[in-house]
Amino acid sequence: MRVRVQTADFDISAEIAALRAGKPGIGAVASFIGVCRDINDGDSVAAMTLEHYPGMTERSIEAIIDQAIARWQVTDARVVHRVGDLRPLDQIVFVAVAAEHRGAAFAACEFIMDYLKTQAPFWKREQTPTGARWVDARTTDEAAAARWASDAPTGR
Amino acid sequence: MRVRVQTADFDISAEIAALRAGKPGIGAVASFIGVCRDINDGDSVAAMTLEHYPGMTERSIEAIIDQAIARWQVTDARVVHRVGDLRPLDQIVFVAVAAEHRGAAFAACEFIMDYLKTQAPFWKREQTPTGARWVDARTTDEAAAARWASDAPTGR
Amino acid sequence: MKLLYFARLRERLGLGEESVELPPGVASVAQLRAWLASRGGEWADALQDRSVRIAVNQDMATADTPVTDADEVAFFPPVTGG
Amino acid sequence: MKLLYFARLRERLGLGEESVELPPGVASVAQLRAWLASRGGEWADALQDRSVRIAVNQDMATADTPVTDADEVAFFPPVTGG
Repeated sequence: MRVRVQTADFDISAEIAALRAGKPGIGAVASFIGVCRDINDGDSVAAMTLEHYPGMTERSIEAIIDQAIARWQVTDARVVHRVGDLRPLDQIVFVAVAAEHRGAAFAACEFIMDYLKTQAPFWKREQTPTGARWVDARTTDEAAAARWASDAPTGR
Repeated sequence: MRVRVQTADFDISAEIAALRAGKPGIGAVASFIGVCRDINDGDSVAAMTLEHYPGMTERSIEAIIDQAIARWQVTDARVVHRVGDLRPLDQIVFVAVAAEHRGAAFAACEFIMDYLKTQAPFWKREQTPTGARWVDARTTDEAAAARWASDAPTGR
Repeated sequence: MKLLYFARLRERLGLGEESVELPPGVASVAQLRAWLASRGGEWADALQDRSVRIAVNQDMATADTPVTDADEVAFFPPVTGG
Repeated sequence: MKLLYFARLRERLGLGEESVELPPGVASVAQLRAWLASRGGEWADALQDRSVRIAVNQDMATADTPVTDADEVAFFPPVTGG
Protein backbone atom coordinates (compact mmCIF):
# COMPACT_ATOMS: atom_id res chain seq x y z
CA MET A 1 0.00 0.00 0.00
CA ARG A 2 1.58 3.27 -1.13
CA VAL A 3 -0.45 5.57 1.13
CA ARG A 4 -1.54 5.15 4.73
CA VAL A 5 -3.30 7.58 7.08
CA GLN A 6 -3.17 6.36 10.65
CA THR A 7 -3.08 7.41 14.31
CA ALA A 8 -0.19 5.02 15.08
CA ASP A 9 3.46 6.01 14.83
CA PHE A 10 5.59 4.55 12.03
CA ASP A 11 9.10 3.11 11.81
CA ILE A 12 11.26 4.72 9.13
CA SER A 13 13.58 1.71 8.64
CA ALA A 14 10.64 -0.67 8.24
CA GLU A 15 8.90 1.62 5.74
CA ILE A 16 12.03 2.00 3.62
CA ALA A 17 12.74 -1.73 3.79
CA ALA A 18 9.21 -2.42 2.51
CA LEU A 19 9.63 0.12 -0.28
CA ARG A 20 12.91 -1.49 -1.41
CA ALA A 21 12.05 -5.16 -0.88
CA GLY A 22 13.02 -7.34 -3.85
CA LYS A 23 14.03 -4.43 -6.09
CA PRO A 24 17.82 -4.64 -6.61
CA GLY A 25 17.68 -1.98 -9.34
CA ILE A 26 17.06 0.74 -6.74
CA GLY A 27 20.19 2.82 -6.08
CA ALA A 28 18.73 5.75 -4.19
CA VAL A 29 16.06 6.39 -1.57
CA ALA A 30 15.23 9.97 -0.62
CA SER A 31 12.97 10.37 2.36
CA PHE A 32 11.42 13.05 4.48
CA ILE A 33 10.00 13.10 7.99
CA GLY A 34 7.87 15.96 9.23
CA VAL A 35 7.99 16.38 13.00
CA CYS A 36 5.77 18.16 15.53
CA ARG A 37 7.68 21.22 16.81
CA ASP A 38 7.30 22.78 20.24
CA ILE A 39 6.90 26.24 18.70
CA ASN A 40 4.96 27.71 15.78
CA ASP A 41 4.55 31.33 14.68
CA GLY A 42 6.33 32.41 17.85
CA ASP A 43 4.03 30.59 20.29
CA SER A 44 4.86 27.48 22.24
CA VAL A 45 2.84 24.43 21.21
CA ALA A 46 1.99 21.81 23.85
CA ALA A 47 0.08 19.47 21.52
CA MET A 48 -1.75 19.34 18.22
CA THR A 49 -4.63 17.45 16.68
CA LEU A 50 -4.72 16.49 13.03
CA GLU A 51 -8.05 16.07 11.23
CA HIS A 52 -8.47 14.64 7.73
CA TYR A 53 -11.12 13.77 5.13
CA PRO A 54 -11.13 9.96 5.04
CA GLY A 55 -11.14 8.74 1.48
CA MET A 56 -10.29 12.00 -0.24
CA THR A 57 -7.03 12.33 1.69
CA GLU A 58 -5.74 8.96 0.50
CA ARG A 59 -6.98 9.59 -3.06
CA SER A 60 -5.30 12.98 -3.28
CA ILE A 61 -1.95 11.61 -2.07
CA GLU A 62 -2.18 8.71 -4.54
CA ALA A 63 -2.73 11.29 -7.28
CA ILE A 64 0.33 13.28 -6.11
CA ILE A 65 2.48 10.12 -6.23
CA ASP A 66 1.16 9.32 -9.72
CA GLN A 67 2.20 12.80 -10.85
CA ALA A 68 5.70 12.31 -9.42
CA ILE A 69 6.08 8.92 -11.12
CA ALA A 70 4.95 10.41 -14.44
CA ARG A 71 7.48 13.22 -14.12
CA TRP A 72 10.66 11.55 -12.85
CA GLN A 73 12.35 8.18 -13.30
CA VAL A 74 11.06 6.82 -10.04
CA THR A 75 10.70 3.16 -9.04
CA ASP A 76 8.17 3.55 -6.23
CA ALA A 77 7.05 5.85 -3.45
CA ARG A 78 5.38 5.63 -0.09
CA VAL A 79 3.58 8.10 2.18
CA VAL A 80 2.45 7.66 5.78
CA HIS A 81 0.59 10.50 7.50
CA ARG A 82 -0.59 10.47 11.09
CA VAL A 83 -3.85 11.96 12.36
CA GLY A 84 -5.27 12.48 15.85
CA ASP A 85 -3.41 13.84 18.85
CA LEU A 86 0.31 14.53 18.57
CA ARG A 87 2.94 16.13 20.80
CA PRO A 88 6.23 17.91 20.15
CA LEU A 89 8.92 15.47 18.88
CA ASP A 90 6.23 13.14 17.45
CA GLN A 91 6.61 12.12 13.81
CA ILE A 92 3.77 13.49 11.65
CA VAL A 93 4.45 12.53 8.06
CA PHE A 94 6.79 10.26 6.11
CA VAL A 95 7.53 10.42 2.39
CA ALA A 96 10.02 8.11 0.69
CA VAL A 97 10.89 7.80 -2.98
CA ALA A 98 13.05 5.04 -4.48
CA ALA A 99 14.78 5.44 -7.83
CA GLU A 100 17.75 4.18 -9.80
CA HIS A 101 19.54 7.49 -9.34
CA ARG A 102 19.51 10.13 -6.64
CA GLY A 103 18.46 13.21 -8.63
CA ALA A 104 15.03 11.78 -9.43
CA ALA A 105 14.57 10.48 -5.87
CA PHE A 106 15.34 13.87 -4.29
CA ALA A 107 13.19 15.84 -6.72
CA ALA A 108 10.17 13.53 -6.51
CA CYS A 109 10.35 13.38 -2.69
CA GLU A 110 10.38 17.16 -2.33
CA PHE A 111 7.65 17.50 -4.98
CA ILE A 112 5.37 15.03 -3.17
CA MET A 113 5.93 16.81 0.14
CA ASP A 114 5.27 20.27 -1.33
CA TYR A 115 2.07 19.10 -3.03
CA LEU A 116 0.89 17.17 0.00
CA LYS A 117 1.24 20.37 2.05
CA THR A 118 -1.11 22.30 -0.26
CA GLN A 119 -3.44 19.63 -1.70
CA ALA A 120 -4.03 16.80 0.74
CA PRO A 121 -6.98 17.49 3.06
CA PHE A 122 -5.44 17.60 6.53
CA TRP A 123 -5.98 20.31 9.11
CA LYS A 124 -3.91 21.05 12.21
CA ARG A 125 -5.22 22.45 15.46
CA GLU A 126 -2.62 23.54 18.00
CA GLN A 127 -2.76 23.90 21.78
CA THR A 128 -0.94 27.08 22.82
CA PRO A 129 -0.76 28.93 26.17
CA THR A 130 -3.55 31.23 24.94
CA GLY A 131 -5.82 28.36 23.89
CA ALA A 132 -6.46 26.12 20.89
CA ARG A 133 -6.20 27.48 17.36
CA TRP A 134 -6.50 26.16 13.84
CA VAL A 135 -3.25 26.58 11.94
CA ASP A 136 -3.48 28.95 8.99
CA ALA A 137 -2.28 27.89 5.56
CA ARG A 138 1.12 29.40 4.70
CA THR A 139 1.86 31.41 1.60
CA THR A 140 5.38 29.92 1.71
CA ASP A 141 3.82 26.47 1.19
CA GLU A 142 1.83 27.75 -1.79
CA ALA A 143 5.04 29.19 -3.23
CA ALA A 144 6.93 25.93 -2.65
CA ALA A 145 4.28 23.97 -4.55
CA ALA A 146 4.02 26.58 -7.31
CA ARG A 147 7.70 26.37 -8.25
CA TRP A 148 7.18 22.81 -9.57
CA ALA A 149 4.70 24.16 -12.13
CA SER A 150 7.39 26.28 -13.79
CA ASP A 151 8.77 25.15 -17.12
CA ALA A 152 12.31 25.97 -16.01
CA PRO A 153 14.73 23.10 -16.60
CA THR A 154 15.46 21.27 -13.39
CA GLY A 155 18.67 19.58 -14.45
CA ARG A 156 17.37 16.28 -13.11
CA MET B 1 29.56 12.01 16.09
CA ARG B 2 28.40 13.57 12.83
CA VAL B 3 30.45 11.35 10.50
CA ARG B 4 31.18 7.64 10.64
CA VAL B 5 32.96 5.36 8.16
CA GLN B 6 32.38 1.70 9.00
CA THR B 7 32.08 -1.80 7.58
CA ALA B 8 28.93 -2.52 9.62
CA ASP B 9 25.42 -1.82 8.34
CA PHE B 10 23.41 1.02 9.89
CA ASP B 11 19.81 1.46 11.04
CA ILE B 12 18.06 4.46 9.53
CA SER B 13 15.52 4.91 12.34
CA ALA B 14 18.23 4.81 15.00
CA GLU B 15 20.41 7.31 13.14
CA ILE B 16 17.52 9.76 12.70
CA ALA B 17 16.44 9.32 16.33
CA ALA B 18 19.99 10.18 17.45
CA LEU B 19 20.05 13.22 15.17
CA ARG B 20 16.74 14.50 16.60
CA ALA B 21 17.20 13.57 20.26
CA GLY B 22 16.30 16.39 22.62
CA LYS B 23 15.74 18.98 19.88
CA PRO B 24 12.01 19.85 19.81
CA GLY B 25 12.65 22.79 17.45
CA ILE B 26 13.30 20.41 14.54
CA GLY B 27 10.34 20.24 12.16
CA ALA B 28 11.91 18.50 9.19
CA VAL B 29 14.39 15.69 8.54
CA ALA B 30 15.47 15.01 4.96
CA SER B 31 17.50 11.87 4.46
CA PHE B 32 19.10 9.85 1.72
CA ILE B 33 20.20 6.24 1.44
CA GLY B 34 22.49 5.09 -1.35
CA VAL B 35 22.08 1.39 -2.14
CA CYS B 36 24.24 -1.17 -3.97
CA ARG B 37 22.51 -1.96 -7.29
CA ASP B 38 22.74 -5.26 -9.16
CA ILE B 39 23.58 -3.47 -12.40
CA ASN B 40 25.90 -0.61 -13.38
CA ASP B 41 26.74 0.78 -16.82
CA GLY B 42 24.82 -2.10 -18.38
CA ASP B 43 26.71 -4.91 -16.62
CA SER B 44 25.42 -7.05 -13.80
CA VAL B 45 27.21 -6.51 -10.51
CA ALA B 46 27.58 -9.43 -8.09
CA ALA B 47 29.45 -7.53 -5.38
CA MET B 48 31.55 -4.45 -4.76
CA THR B 49 34.37 -3.38 -2.49
CA LEU B 50 34.67 0.13 -1.15
CA GLU B 51 38.09 1.55 -0.28
CA HIS B 52 38.67 4.85 1.52
CA TYR B 53 41.43 7.08 2.89
CA PRO B 54 41.10 6.82 6.68
CA GLY B 55 41.31 10.25 8.24
CA MET B 56 40.93 12.33 5.11
CA THR B 57 37.55 10.76 4.31
CA GLU B 58 36.07 11.75 7.66
CA ARG B 59 37.67 15.22 7.50
CA SER B 60 36.33 15.92 4.02
CA ILE B 61 32.78 14.91 4.97
CA GLU B 62 32.96 17.06 8.11
CA ALA B 63 33.99 19.98 5.87
CA ILE B 64 31.04 19.31 3.53
CA ILE B 65 28.62 19.34 6.48
CA ASP B 66 30.16 22.60 7.74
CA GLN B 67 29.56 24.16 4.33
CA ALA B 68 25.93 23.02 4.36
CA ILE B 69 25.37 24.43 7.85
CA ALA B 70 26.92 27.74 6.81
CA ARG B 71 24.66 27.94 3.77
CA TRP B 72 21.24 26.83 5.02
CA GLN B 73 19.28 27.14 8.25
CA VAL B 74 20.13 23.65 9.39
CA THR B 75 20.05 22.30 12.95
CA ASP B 76 22.35 19.31 12.50
CA ALA B 77 23.43 16.64 10.03
CA ARG B 78 24.80 13.12 10.06
CA VAL B 79 26.61 10.93 7.53
CA VAL B 80 27.38 7.22 7.71
CA HIS B 81 29.34 5.59 4.87
CA ARG B 82 30.17 1.91 4.63
CA VAL B 83 33.45 0.47 3.32
CA GLY B 84 34.59 -3.07 2.59
CA ASP B 85 32.61 -5.75 0.76
CA LEU B 86 29.02 -5.02 -0.21
CA ARG B 87 26.39 -6.85 -2.25
CA PRO B 88 23.33 -5.73 -4.23
CA LEU B 89 20.56 -4.43 -1.91
CA ASP B 90 23.12 -3.49 0.77
CA GLN B 91 22.97 0.05 2.11
CA ILE B 92 26.11 2.06 1.23
CA VAL B 93 25.65 5.61 2.47
CA PHE B 94 23.27 7.54 4.72
CA VAL B 95 22.90 11.31 4.88
CA ALA B 96 20.36 13.03 7.12
CA VAL B 97 19.77 16.73 7.73
CA ALA B 98 17.51 18.16 10.41
CA ALA B 99 16.12 21.70 10.21
CA GLU B 100 13.23 23.81 11.40
CA HIS B 101 11.72 23.84 7.90
CA ARG B 102 11.78 21.40 5.03
CA GLY B 103 13.28 23.56 2.27
CA ALA B 104 16.62 23.88 4.05
CA ALA B 105 16.64 20.20 5.03
CA PHE B 106 16.07 19.02 1.45
CA ALA B 107 18.60 21.40 -0.07
CA ALA B 108 21.35 20.68 2.45
CA CYS B 109 20.83 16.91 2.22
CA GLU B 110 21.12 16.90 -1.57
CA PHE B 111 24.10 19.29 -1.41
CA ILE B 112 25.96 17.04 1.05
CA MET B 113 25.29 13.98 -1.09
CA ASP B 114 26.40 15.70 -4.32
CA TYR B 115 29.61 16.97 -2.71
CA LEU B 116 30.33 13.68 -1.00
CA LYS B 117 30.11 11.97 -4.41
CA THR B 118 32.81 14.21 -5.88
CA GLN B 119 35.00 15.16 -2.90
CA ALA B 120 35.10 12.41 -0.28
CA PRO B 121 37.90 9.89 -0.94
CA PHE B 122 36.06 6.61 -1.54
CA TRP B 123 36.64 4.25 -4.45
CA LYS B 124 34.36 1.46 -5.67
CA ARG B 125 35.54 -1.77 -7.26
CA GLU B 126 32.82 -3.93 -8.83
CA GLN B 127 32.66 -7.65 -9.55
CA THR B 128 31.07 -8.22 -12.96
CA PRO B 129 30.78 -11.35 -15.15
CA THR B 130 33.87 -10.17 -17.07
CA GLY B 131 35.95 -9.62 -13.92
CA ALA B 132 36.63 -6.93 -11.35
CA ARG B 133 36.81 -3.28 -12.38
CA TRP B 134 37.29 0.06 -10.67
CA VAL B 135 34.27 2.30 -11.16
CA ASP B 136 34.99 5.42 -13.20
CA ALA B 137 33.99 8.83 -11.89
CA ARG B 138 30.85 10.15 -13.60
CA THR B 139 30.58 13.48 -15.34
CA THR B 140 26.93 13.58 -14.17
CA ASP B 141 28.19 13.62 -10.58
CA GLU B 142 30.55 16.51 -11.38
CA ALA B 143 27.63 18.37 -12.94
CA ALA B 144 25.39 17.67 -9.94
CA ALA B 145 27.99 19.13 -7.56
CA ALA B 146 28.73 22.08 -9.87
CA ARG B 147 25.16 23.36 -9.88
CA TRP B 148 25.46 24.27 -6.17
CA ALA B 149 28.25 26.70 -7.05
CA SER B 150 25.93 28.76 -9.27
CA ASP B 151 24.64 32.06 -7.99
CA ALA B 152 21.16 31.26 -9.28
CA PRO B 153 18.47 31.83 -6.64
CA THR B 154 17.33 28.53 -5.17
CA GLY B 155 14.04 29.70 -3.72
CA ARG B 156 14.95 28.09 -0.42
CA MET C 1 -26.97 14.76 -1.06
CA LYS C 2 -24.34 14.16 1.60
CA LEU C 3 -22.64 17.31 2.90
CA LEU C 4 -19.41 17.30 4.93
CA TYR C 5 -17.74 20.13 6.86
CA PHE C 6 -14.18 19.99 8.18
CA ALA C 7 -11.88 21.71 10.67
CA ARG C 8 -12.55 25.37 11.44
CA LEU C 9 -15.67 25.32 9.27
CA ARG C 10 -17.08 22.26 11.07
CA GLU C 11 -16.53 23.97 14.43
CA ARG C 12 -18.03 27.24 13.27
CA LEU C 13 -21.17 25.59 11.89
CA GLY C 14 -21.38 23.13 14.77
CA LEU C 15 -21.95 20.37 12.21
CA GLY C 16 -19.70 17.75 10.59
CA GLU C 17 -22.15 16.03 8.27
CA GLU C 18 -25.73 16.28 7.07
CA SER C 19 -28.03 14.92 4.38
CA VAL C 20 -30.10 17.33 2.29
CA GLU C 21 -32.42 17.20 -0.70
CA LEU C 22 -31.54 19.76 -3.31
CA PRO C 23 -34.35 22.21 -4.16
CA PRO C 24 -35.12 22.95 -7.83
CA GLY C 25 -32.57 25.36 -9.33
CA VAL C 26 -29.60 24.11 -7.31
CA ALA C 27 -27.44 22.24 -9.85
CA SER C 28 -23.92 23.68 -9.45
CA VAL C 29 -21.40 24.22 -6.65
CA ALA C 30 -22.05 27.98 -6.74
CA GLN C 31 -25.80 27.46 -6.44
CA LEU C 32 -25.36 24.95 -3.60
CA ARG C 33 -23.11 27.36 -1.73
CA ALA C 34 -25.60 30.24 -2.15
CA TRP C 35 -28.47 28.05 -1.02
CA LEU C 36 -26.61 26.97 2.15
CA ALA C 37 -25.55 30.58 2.84
CA SER C 38 -29.22 31.59 2.65
CA ARG C 39 -29.73 29.69 5.93
CA GLY C 40 -28.34 32.93 7.47
CA GLY C 41 -26.29 33.56 10.64
CA GLU C 42 -23.02 31.59 10.75
CA TRP C 43 -23.95 29.86 7.50
CA ALA C 44 -23.95 33.14 5.59
CA ASP C 45 -20.61 34.25 7.06
CA ALA C 46 -18.84 30.90 6.92
CA LEU C 47 -19.84 29.93 3.39
CA GLN C 48 -19.20 33.36 1.88
CA ASP C 49 -15.60 33.27 3.14
CA ARG C 50 -13.57 33.27 -0.07
CA SER C 51 -10.96 30.88 1.33
CA VAL C 52 -13.49 28.01 1.59
CA ARG C 53 -12.55 25.01 -0.58
CA ILE C 54 -15.18 22.67 -2.01
CA ALA C 55 -14.80 19.06 -3.15
CA VAL C 56 -17.42 17.09 -5.08
CA ASN C 57 -17.12 13.32 -4.73
CA GLN C 58 -13.63 13.84 -3.25
CA ASP C 59 -12.27 15.85 -6.18
CA MET C 60 -11.60 19.57 -5.88
CA ALA C 61 -14.44 21.50 -7.50
CA THR C 62 -15.01 24.97 -8.96
CA ALA C 63 -18.09 27.19 -8.92
CA ASP C 64 -19.32 25.60 -12.16
CA THR C 65 -18.97 21.97 -11.10
CA PRO C 66 -22.44 20.33 -11.41
CA VAL C 67 -24.01 18.68 -8.34
CA THR C 68 -26.91 16.25 -7.89
CA ASP C 69 -28.57 14.53 -4.95
CA ALA C 70 -26.30 11.51 -5.53
CA ASP C 71 -23.12 13.48 -4.76
CA GLU C 72 -20.93 13.89 -1.68
CA VAL C 73 -19.91 17.53 -1.29
CA ALA C 74 -17.35 18.72 1.27
CA PHE C 75 -16.59 22.24 2.48
CA PHE C 76 -13.29 23.00 4.23
CA PRO C 77 -10.59 25.62 4.87
CA PRO C 78 -7.20 25.60 3.08
CA VAL C 79 -5.29 22.48 4.09
CA THR C 80 -2.49 22.52 6.68
CA GLY C 81 -1.11 18.98 6.92
CA GLY C 82 2.39 17.61 6.54
CA MET D 1 57.79 11.73 3.93
CA LYS D 2 54.88 9.31 4.04
CA LEU D 3 53.40 8.47 0.64
CA LEU D 4 50.02 6.77 0.15
CA TYR D 5 48.47 5.30 -3.00
CA PHE D 6 44.81 4.33 -3.31
CA ALA D 7 42.48 2.25 -5.47
CA ARG D 8 43.42 1.76 -9.13
CA LEU D 9 46.70 3.60 -8.57
CA ARG D 10 47.63 1.39 -5.61
CA GLU D 11 46.96 -1.73 -7.69
CA ARG D 12 48.85 -0.42 -10.68
CA LEU D 13 51.92 0.49 -8.60
CA GLY D 14 51.64 -2.61 -6.44
CA LEU D 15 52.17 -0.40 -3.40
CA GLY D 16 49.85 1.16 -0.84
CA GLU D 17 52.29 3.07 1.31
CA GLU D 18 55.98 3.94 1.50
CA SER D 19 58.39 6.26 3.32
CA VAL D 20 60.82 8.36 1.33
CA GLU D 21 63.38 11.06 1.96
CA LEU D 22 63.00 13.97 -0.40
CA PRO D 23 66.09 14.75 -2.48
CA PRO D 24 67.23 18.38 -2.77
CA GLY D 25 65.11 20.35 -5.24
CA VAL D 26 61.84 18.52 -4.45
CA ALA D 27 59.75 21.07 -2.56
CA SER D 28 56.36 21.15 -4.33
CA VAL D 29 53.68 18.69 -5.37
CA ALA D 30 54.69 19.08 -9.02
CA GLN D 31 58.33 18.34 -8.20
CA LEU D 32 57.39 15.35 -6.05
CA ARG D 33 55.23 13.95 -8.83
CA ALA D 34 58.01 14.38 -11.41
CA TRP D 35 60.54 12.78 -9.10
CA LEU D 36 58.32 9.71 -8.52
CA ALA D 37 57.56 9.47 -12.25
CA SER D 38 61.31 9.39 -12.89
CA ARG D 39 61.34 5.91 -11.31
CA GLY D 40 60.14 4.85 -14.77
CA GLY D 41 57.88 1.96 -15.90
CA GLU D 42 54.44 1.98 -14.27
CA TRP D 43 55.49 4.96 -12.15
CA ALA D 44 55.97 7.14 -15.20
CA ASP D 45 52.64 6.11 -16.76
CA ALA D 46 50.58 6.12 -13.58
CA LEU D 47 51.79 9.42 -12.17
CA GLN D 48 51.61 11.29 -15.45
CA ASP D 49 47.91 10.39 -15.83
CA ARG D 50 46.18 13.79 -15.69
CA SER D 51 43.26 12.44 -13.69
CA VAL D 52 45.47 11.67 -10.64
CA ARG D 53 44.45 13.63 -7.54
CA ILE D 54 46.94 14.56 -4.83
CA ALA D 55 46.32 15.41 -1.17
CA VAL D 56 48.90 16.88 1.20
CA ASN D 57 48.21 16.20 4.87
CA GLN D 58 44.67 15.13 3.90
CA ASP D 59 43.78 18.35 2.09
CA MET D 60 43.44 18.46 -1.68
CA ALA D 61 46.57 19.98 -3.21
CA THR D 62 47.60 21.67 -6.43
CA ALA D 63 50.89 21.55 -8.37
CA ASP D 64 52.21 24.50 -6.36
CA THR D 65 51.46 23.14 -2.89
CA PRO D 66 54.74 22.96 -0.93
CA VAL D 67 55.87 19.62 0.54
CA THR D 68 58.47 18.66 3.14
CA ASP D 69 59.68 15.40 4.71
CA ALA D 70 57.20 15.93 7.55
CA ASP D 71 54.18 15.66 5.24
CA GLU D 72 51.78 12.86 4.34
CA VAL D 73 51.08 12.92 0.60
CA ALA D 74 48.43 10.75 -1.07
CA PHE D 75 47.91 9.94 -4.76
CA PHE D 76 44.56 8.60 -5.97
CA PRO D 77 42.08 8.49 -8.87
CA PRO D 78 38.88 10.59 -8.96
CA VAL D 79 36.58 9.50 -6.14
CA THR D 80 33.58 7.22 -6.70
CA GLY D 81 31.87 6.79 -3.33
CA GLY D 82 28.30 7.36 -2.23
